[in-house]
Amino acid sequence: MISTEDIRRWIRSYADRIAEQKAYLTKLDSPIGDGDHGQNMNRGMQAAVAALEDAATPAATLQAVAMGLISKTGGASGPLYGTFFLEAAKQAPADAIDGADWAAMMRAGLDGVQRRGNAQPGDKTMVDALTPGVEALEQAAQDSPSPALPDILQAAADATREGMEATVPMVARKGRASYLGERSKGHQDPGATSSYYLFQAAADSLTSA
Amino acid sequence: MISTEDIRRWIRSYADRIAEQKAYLTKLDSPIGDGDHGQNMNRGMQAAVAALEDAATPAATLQAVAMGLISKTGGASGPLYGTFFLEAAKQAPADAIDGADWAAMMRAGLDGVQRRGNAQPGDKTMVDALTPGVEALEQAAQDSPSPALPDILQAAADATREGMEATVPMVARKGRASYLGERSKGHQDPGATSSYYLFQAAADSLTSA
Amino acid sequence: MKKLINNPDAVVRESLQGFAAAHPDLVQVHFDPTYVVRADGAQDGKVGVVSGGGSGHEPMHNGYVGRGMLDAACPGEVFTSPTPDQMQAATEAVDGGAGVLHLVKNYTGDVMNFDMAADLAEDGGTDVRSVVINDDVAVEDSTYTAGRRGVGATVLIEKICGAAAADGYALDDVADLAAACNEDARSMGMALTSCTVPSAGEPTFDLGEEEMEIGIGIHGEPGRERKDIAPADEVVDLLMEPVIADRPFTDGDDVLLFVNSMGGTPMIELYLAYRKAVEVAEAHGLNVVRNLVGPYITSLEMAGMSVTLLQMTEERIRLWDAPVHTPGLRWGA
Amino acid sequence: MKKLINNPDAVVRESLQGFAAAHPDLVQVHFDPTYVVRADGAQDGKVGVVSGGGSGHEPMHNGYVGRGMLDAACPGEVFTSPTPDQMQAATEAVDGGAGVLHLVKNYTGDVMNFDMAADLAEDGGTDVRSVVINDDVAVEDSTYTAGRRGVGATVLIEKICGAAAADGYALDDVADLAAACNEDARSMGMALTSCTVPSAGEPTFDLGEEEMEIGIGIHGEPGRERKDIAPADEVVDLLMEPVIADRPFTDGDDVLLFVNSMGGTPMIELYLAYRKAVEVAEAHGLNVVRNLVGPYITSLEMAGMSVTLLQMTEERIRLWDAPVHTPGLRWGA
Ligand SMILES: Nc1ncnc2c1ncn2[C@@H]1O[C@H](COP(=O)(O)OP(=O)(O)O)[C@@H](O)[C@H]1O
Ligand SMILES: Nc1ncnc2c1ncn2[C@@H]1O[C@H](COP(=O)(O)OP(=O)(O)O)[C@@H](O)[C@H]1O
Ligand SMILES: [Mg+2]
Ligand SMILES: [Mg+2]
Ligand SMILES: [Mg+2]
Ligand SMILES: [Mg+2]
Repeated sequence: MISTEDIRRWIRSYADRIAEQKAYLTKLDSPIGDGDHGQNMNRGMQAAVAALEDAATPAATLQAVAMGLISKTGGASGPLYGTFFLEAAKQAPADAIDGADWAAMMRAGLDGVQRRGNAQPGDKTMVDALTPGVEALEQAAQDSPSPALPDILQAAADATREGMEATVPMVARKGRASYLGERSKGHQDPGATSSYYLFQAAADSLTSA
Repeated sequence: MISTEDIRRWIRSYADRIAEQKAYLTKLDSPIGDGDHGQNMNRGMQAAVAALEDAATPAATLQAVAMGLISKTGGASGPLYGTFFLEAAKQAPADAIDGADWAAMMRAGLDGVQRRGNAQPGDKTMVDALTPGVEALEQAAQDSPSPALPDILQAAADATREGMEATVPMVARKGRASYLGERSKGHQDPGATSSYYLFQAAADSLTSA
Repeated sequence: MKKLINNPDAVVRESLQGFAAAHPDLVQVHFDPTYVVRADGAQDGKVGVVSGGGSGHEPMHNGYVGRGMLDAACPGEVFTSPTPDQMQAATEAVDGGAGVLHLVKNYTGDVMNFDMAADLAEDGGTDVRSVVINDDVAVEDSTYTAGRRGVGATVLIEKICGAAAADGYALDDVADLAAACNEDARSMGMALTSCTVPSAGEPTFDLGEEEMEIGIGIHGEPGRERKDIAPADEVVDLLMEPVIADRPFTDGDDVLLFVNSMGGTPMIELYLAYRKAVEVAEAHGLNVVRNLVGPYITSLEMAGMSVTLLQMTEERIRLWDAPVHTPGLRWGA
Repeated sequence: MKKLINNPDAVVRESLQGFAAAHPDLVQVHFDPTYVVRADGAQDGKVGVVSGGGSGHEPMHNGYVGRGMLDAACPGEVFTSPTPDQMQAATEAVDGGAGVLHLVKNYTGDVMNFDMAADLAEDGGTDVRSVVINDDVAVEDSTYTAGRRGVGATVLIEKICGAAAADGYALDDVADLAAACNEDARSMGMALTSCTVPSAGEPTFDLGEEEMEIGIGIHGEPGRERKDIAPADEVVDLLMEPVIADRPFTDGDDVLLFVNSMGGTPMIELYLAYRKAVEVAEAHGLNVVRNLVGPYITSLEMAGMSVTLLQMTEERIRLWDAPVHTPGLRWGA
């Protein structure tokens, strides 16, 4: 079961990963974007981490993360990740979170991203990483009513990684990369990459849960 | 004896030399100036050449050259060379020019340059090339009342070349190079270089005179 | 990276501090959330006009805050959309009771952040209308993409709509005017060199010594094609022809011709380009009734230029000519 | 060389053609001899104010021709003094019977050419006075050298003397004012990158990736020293301290602070530098009563900046604030 403290650990772990990969994310964002995704996510996640302590429940924690992201990230990723956490917060149970809850929360987050950004799978965005990740969570929750969290989190992370990798040959149809049309082929989407880190951070930090 | 036609030949020869050495003169003007001496002199000498045909006497020819230089060269070299030719024109005899006349004309030109620009020998300017050149002419005229022109013109050209070379170690005290102070050392003055070409062109083109 | 900066992460803040110090008569700068607002604040009964976007395009947008143009601007980090809290605060700061117009350049981030801000401001009781500007013909316009980018027309629309708001136009009328101007404006840009985002520390893209990028975006987004560098007259042709063809502008149209420097291209080159741009416009029968030549919407130190054509009407000419007094654009005052 | 030009030798002419096309309401451009004159020509009974110099410093000087500043300007080739025939023609074109003031930047070529022009114009019956501007503290001031270069103060003096002439000052009074302002002004500049003169085709000087040149001239003349690049605040200190010390400006002085871009440095950096420049000025007890921030006296695309301080009096403030309407500087009109 995932607690408020676990969620804090997840967010901190994600922020660390973002800080570590800042230059890489920005490098991904240069040929098909504007070279700021690493800075954006890092600024946003610093704010999210700073906001963590004040919240007492999972929902409040996720809400605080959302507000931090929305007010500091900027760019396209700010509203998108902000909405992800805002919607996930709305689905968070009052106390401990099990695998099925988690799947529902991540689905709500993804739905929010899609409502906000209008992207479909295949458009070469973070949706391409989030979608298989959420589907893996849902599949696991469906297969067993209370699956072992570590396993399903890692399975979901693996699925997001595959989703991320699958963006390489895609032609972008949303976001800045879409200006390039065919020339966007052959590059991995930065937002899909940061989404993979998000799911991998969950697998890394919530495995003790 | 030097005729009007000889003077035209001299000016054309000088213009050719300038055109040929344009890039080199500009290169000399880059470390201690502003990188335009070649362009300036070339623009001015094109205008001087264009103005040649209308003049019937040595004086009128030199005057036309002066006006061409003054109205097209720009920079420091325009008024200086313009004044040089203006003053030389004033000293030109009505008909044929002998060695002593030539020495007097070149002296008048140099005096004009010094009045206009206030430079002394040793200031790292064209004056450092012109002065030994004029002195060589005067010496030859003094040694023999009607010296063989080819010899004295080449002797004068050699003296300007030495004067030009002597500018290398000098610290500039006039013109743009003076801003550099000590840092102007070790570079040959572009204006001294174009002055050497002027005297060398005389030796080359008036030797049949 | 050679820049006159201290800490790459403090560039926007420190620059805004200098901006505030230079123009206290015209603007106030607020931090956290960060926005620039006209020194005399909300104008009773006047529509507020707010824009914003990533920094690095100066004088746009901060430099157009003052009298007769923008009431407020929200600067993001360099080339990064600002955030909804900035926009909400700016919107509320200039709401004089007649509502607020958001002028939004069409970038996914800007559009989404302004959307959220508009919702927040509406929740707070401020009438908001948003107009998205998308004049860049370099990008294919398709509902299957993020669509065309907002570029040069932004400056013109900010001026014209700022004048309309100062003139007492109602919110819907200012918004409709902005939308109509956007409809009637087209732009295209090119780059000779890349720019370097301070926090990235390296050029956004690599261009060879003999290459140029045609159709560049103002954040260094790649354009239509990479070509060998060419004489200015050819470059201007490559920009003007698609701009004219796209709308299409036709014989007899009155236009404003805006020739813009991306930052690193000096005025001597820009006027040389303007000379050709006028020629091309006139060859198509267009009447250049107004012009703007200079670095008004830039991409840091990028060398390059853009052209914008806006169809002019009597109303637009009157509003263009109306007094404006901002740090970046000033006349009649 | 990456530039928006056609033929390196036609840059000045083609640029002037574009300039003329962009500002027919303000200026007329004459060719052969080449000069820019205010559209409405000589003003009866008004002192004419003429300047000029090499091109490549735009908007200076052409951009300051119009109403309330220069009556005419003579553009030379890039970074090359114009010639006496241009200056003579310009002088005669703006002689409204009250004489003409030549504002000459202190470069050997400019001074000599303007001298010859003044003689020619005087011969033609026009009263001429010349004031040589030499505000650059980077250069040692000595009668044994060409002396200090004229840089940033030129823009300020052109504005103030243009306003004085428009205000009806007599020739001697405008000239005395120019000389007094020059006396009370000091500048210093620096470069992060070189510029490339079109006809030369190569950078004027080489600066390493980690180097800057302190005390650079506006034609790329080397300065006081080459140093490792440093944070903007240190750079501003390196410029401001010698400027303040040289005059010396003292506690309580009212000053105009002019922070200028050499061309390639964008506004975001310039305002960041202005922030520090004000701090330094104030730390010395100076009151910055007016400011000017932007690319007003440039060196083609060179990246870098300069600072200028001019002591202000009530008269100078009034003349600075007076309406000016030129392509490059405009307010109150
Ligand atoms: N409409 C959209 N829907 C979903 N994700 C999007 C959309 N637009 C952009 N993105 C994601 O945002 C990422 C870019 O984020 P970032 O660089 O921070 O913002 P910006 O593009 O404004 O600079 C892209 O890699 C992509 O994954
Ligand atoms: N006061 C002076 N007296 C004599 N010669 C001078 C003086 N000032 C400059 N020069 C000469 O002019 C040359 C530079 O000419 P040029 O590059 O055409 O003009 P500018 O310095 O205006 O760019 C110098 O190399 C020097 O020989
Ligand atoms: Mg980005
Ligand atoms: Mg020179
Ligand atoms: Mg961005
Ligand atoms: Mg020169």
